[in-house]
Amino acid sequence: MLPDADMERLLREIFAPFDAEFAYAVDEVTVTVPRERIAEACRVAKEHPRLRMDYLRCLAVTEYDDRYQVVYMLYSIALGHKAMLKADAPKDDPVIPSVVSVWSGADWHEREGAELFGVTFSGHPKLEHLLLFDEFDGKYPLRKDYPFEETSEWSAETHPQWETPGDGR
Amino acid sequence: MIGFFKSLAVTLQSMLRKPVTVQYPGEHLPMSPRYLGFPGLLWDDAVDEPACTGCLVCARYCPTDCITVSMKDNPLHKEGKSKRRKIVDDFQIRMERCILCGICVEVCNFEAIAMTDYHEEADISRGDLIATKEDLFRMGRDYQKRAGIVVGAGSGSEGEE
Amino acid sequence: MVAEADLQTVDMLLNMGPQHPSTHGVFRIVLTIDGERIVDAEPHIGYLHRGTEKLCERENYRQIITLFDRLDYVANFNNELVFVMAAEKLMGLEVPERAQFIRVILAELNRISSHMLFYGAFGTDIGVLATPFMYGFRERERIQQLFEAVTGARMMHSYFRVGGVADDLPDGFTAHTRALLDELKRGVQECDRLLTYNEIFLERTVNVGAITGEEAIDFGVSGPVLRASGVPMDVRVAEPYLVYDRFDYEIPLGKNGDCWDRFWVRIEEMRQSIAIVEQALAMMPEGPFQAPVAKFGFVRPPRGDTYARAENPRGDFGVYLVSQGENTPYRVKIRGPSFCNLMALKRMTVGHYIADAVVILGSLDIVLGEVDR
Amino acid sequence: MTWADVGWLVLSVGLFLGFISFVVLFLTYAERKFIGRIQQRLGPMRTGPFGLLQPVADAIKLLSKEDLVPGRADRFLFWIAPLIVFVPAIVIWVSIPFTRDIVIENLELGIFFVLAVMGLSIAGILMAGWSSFNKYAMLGAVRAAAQLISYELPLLVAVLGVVMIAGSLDLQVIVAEQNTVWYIVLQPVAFLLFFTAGLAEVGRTPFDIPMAESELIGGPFVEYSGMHWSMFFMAEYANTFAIAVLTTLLFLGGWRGPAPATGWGQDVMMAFWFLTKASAVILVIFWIRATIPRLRIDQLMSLAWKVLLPLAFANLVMTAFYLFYGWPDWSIVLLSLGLLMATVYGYYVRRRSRLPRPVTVKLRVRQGRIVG
Repeated sequence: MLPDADMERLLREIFAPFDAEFAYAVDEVTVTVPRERIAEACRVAKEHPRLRMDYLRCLAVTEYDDRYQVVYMLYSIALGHKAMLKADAPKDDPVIPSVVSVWSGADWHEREGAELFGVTFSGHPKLEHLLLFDEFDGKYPLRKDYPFEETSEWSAETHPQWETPGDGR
Repeated sequence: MIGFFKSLAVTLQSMLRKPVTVQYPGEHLPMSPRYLGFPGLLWDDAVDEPACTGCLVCARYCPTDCITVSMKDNPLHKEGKSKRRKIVDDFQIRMERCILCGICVEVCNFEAIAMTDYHEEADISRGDLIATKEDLFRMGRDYQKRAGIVVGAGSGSEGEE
Repeated sequence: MVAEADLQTVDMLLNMGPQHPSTHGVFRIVLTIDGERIVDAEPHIGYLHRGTEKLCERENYRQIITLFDRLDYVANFNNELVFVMAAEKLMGLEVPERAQFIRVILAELNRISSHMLFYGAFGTDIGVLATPFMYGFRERERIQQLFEAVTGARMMHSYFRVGGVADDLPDGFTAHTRALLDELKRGVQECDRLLTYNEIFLERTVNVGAITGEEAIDFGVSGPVLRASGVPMDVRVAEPYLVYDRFDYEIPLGKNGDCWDRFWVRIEEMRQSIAIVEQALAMMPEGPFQAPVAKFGFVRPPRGDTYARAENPRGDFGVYLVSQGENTPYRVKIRGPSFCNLMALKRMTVGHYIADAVVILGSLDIVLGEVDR
Repeated sequence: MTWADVGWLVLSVGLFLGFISFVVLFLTYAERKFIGRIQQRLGPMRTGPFGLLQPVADAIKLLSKEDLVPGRADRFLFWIAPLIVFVPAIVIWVSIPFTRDIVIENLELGIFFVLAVMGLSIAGILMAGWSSFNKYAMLGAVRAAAQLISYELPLLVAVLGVVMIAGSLDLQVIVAEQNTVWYIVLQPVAFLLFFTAGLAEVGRTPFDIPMAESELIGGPFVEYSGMHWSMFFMAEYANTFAIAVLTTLLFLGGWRGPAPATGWGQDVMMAFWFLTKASAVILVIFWIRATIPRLRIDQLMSLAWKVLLPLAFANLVMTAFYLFYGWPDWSIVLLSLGLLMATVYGYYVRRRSRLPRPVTVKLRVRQGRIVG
């Protein structure tokens, strides 16, 4: 486990060719990488002998006013390092390369991000609905423009579109 | 085979022990004094009026929006008997939605609401699960009597019980 | 004679869940089976999706604690802990020591109660008629009575606050807990003896659903499931939080990463948790239980983002919190350990029998509230 | 056959049916109470004193429930399957003696008849599974067929050992032959085999694989409800009781008490001892049910074909030698015990090769650091 300043130096050294920006998220270093190169950067982080960040703690999508940001929280079980990788995607073209080939564990996180935020993870083997039902199309509930519905009790009258089709058998 | 017979021995042993069942409707487990039951409204016995001024703070901070409150001018205030300018007019809690988190009690500035130990308020229709002002005072005053809570006369102080 | 290859056979699709007694909630897995053997498994989740992350963007920091209670609804304290830790991290808040010890004690007791639930459910999955279930619940009940004495609620406590805990411990807490720990020791011992080395239990669990350490890390598996594969990753040691760096305990590690190892790791963890609680009780200082923060815990952390995580009974529970300096978070991403462990389910089940699928699912110890959020 | 004979037959059959129904109802109560106590619960307590009326309440509930038939089920088979399971479970009681005198019709091929008729229920279970139009039911039915047929063999071969010593298939004779020494002493291997295979035959834990509540949600019976389901249920308990009764008759000396019963009360005493022994066996079955996990289908099959059947044959051959050469009694006891120990040893050898005893480590943490 390196102190943060040393960690930043190490990351600066390793991610120098990536045109990256560095910052802090309280106690860990964040590395913002251009989105085209994020998969590559993740592979470097995983396989570089001085990082060996083999454990994907979390993968989160966040919507900001002008962009979608995908955050990869990484951790090295062998060395105890931690760091965040970040990649931004513009709102009009929310596409980010998938990292499933780097960590299998990114699978459902990416599917979740895709269905809740509408961010397309290109190269993902199966970008289908995960948490929502299949009919929930074209809307992305975690976007800021998706309204909070007024709380109302569920009934067939208030939500006729959610009546399940059935043959009555 | 040893593990097999060990398992049988464990079950035989526990069969010889006393059952731990508590036959619920007949007997109750002791309840903790901090038990979070349904919220109830407290009564200011000194002035003989509700301690609640209908200030709406609980309704605003309720995570599930289960509280509905309205207030009115306090007639007793005009007569000079009470310090409360406003008093609760109507108060409803939708019990089916209440999650018993206790936030309303924490935010109340007048010690007017408390988590009672009422917990057996099941009913057969949704309409019956809406606790009216009368229900809330019934629970609250009963609890107040049993727990010995005295609401200061129109003090508006912030004290934790 | 007709050779088997000449027979026209088709694989059968077997839909397990969402209404199935062994899916631990509303989980659905579509198994493609060839006879009794599983050829393919496709998990479907989301039946309990309540939009917690969206709700978190509307509620304030005090209210969100109630939402976190309902994620992993058998490890409520641990969930609350991670959220308040994330907020405290953003605010740079120093939590009083007494509060930290209270949190440790409650979180570890919650771990025991959660593992007891696992024990019961796993025993039922494996086919004992509810006896482990009853034993597990007997112990759980004792712990919940202690929780009720402390927080007033048996499950949905909403007791931790940003900067501390809601209230000081009640009188007689130490004596009550010590008595409880003695009973728990006996209870864990009994549970251990009932199943762990039973021959049929061994036959059913050893070498079933094995996953190697590398694969487990690749899938982001954490907690007892990861440690059963022999990877020494425990957040309590890897990224020490609270006062976990003051205790002496042991981390049980498995070797094969099979169902038996996961079971054993959890049984041992209960013993270690008891040891931690004992030490914490002895070391607990007097003092304030709440740092001075905004009234009622309606805090406004400064702009920024942070990731906090802690060792939940099920594994590495994380919260990614983005604040814009308002009284509600800007974005909360919850990383449920069950969610990530479940991703490895397909890898574990394929090639085993239907009966094993149930056992493997049970050994992952998922809680759907946290998977679907 | 005179009218009196017919009348007697109808009366006795009616009495027996009533008795069996009563036993089944009581068994459900006893099981719930007993397992409740094992789990440190009280068991049923609400209906009547100590919940004694619970089986009655259950019966009323089941009778008043709607008898659902799945939409695409094969209605005729679905309807008739419970009968095919239920009837053999009752018919076997015709030739099972309770005492020397209390028996409807003692058959010379008694045990043969009982085991043959018991085997019929497989057809009903298969029909139930097939006609339910449900994959779980079908899987359960196929499992049941595989299991029941596999366990018929060790069951029969184990009984053969007893039959050879007794020299008769007549249950009366078998009990009479246990005059000096119970067959559990002479045939311990056969006893264990019979008990194990019997458990599997009636699908009790650890062999409840066809029903497997946690996997197949009840197997062949998953679509049944109300009266039809309760017929399966009664058949299961009647069969459980039958296995306990047969164990008593074949191995535990039947109705023999500590002192030979004489005089006018002898039938009562015999019935008492008989039922006491049968209840003890039943309690062991319940005890095992509350303690032991379920086997997996492949383990179940390999247990039947690789362990129980060879053991049964070994026991048969051993018994044949014993009888043919007229060896003393203690020799077969020793031989049987040796056989059992060899089996247990073989199990441990196999476990050492196939199931390595799980290796586990603990890392010590001191002050937040792993120290080894």
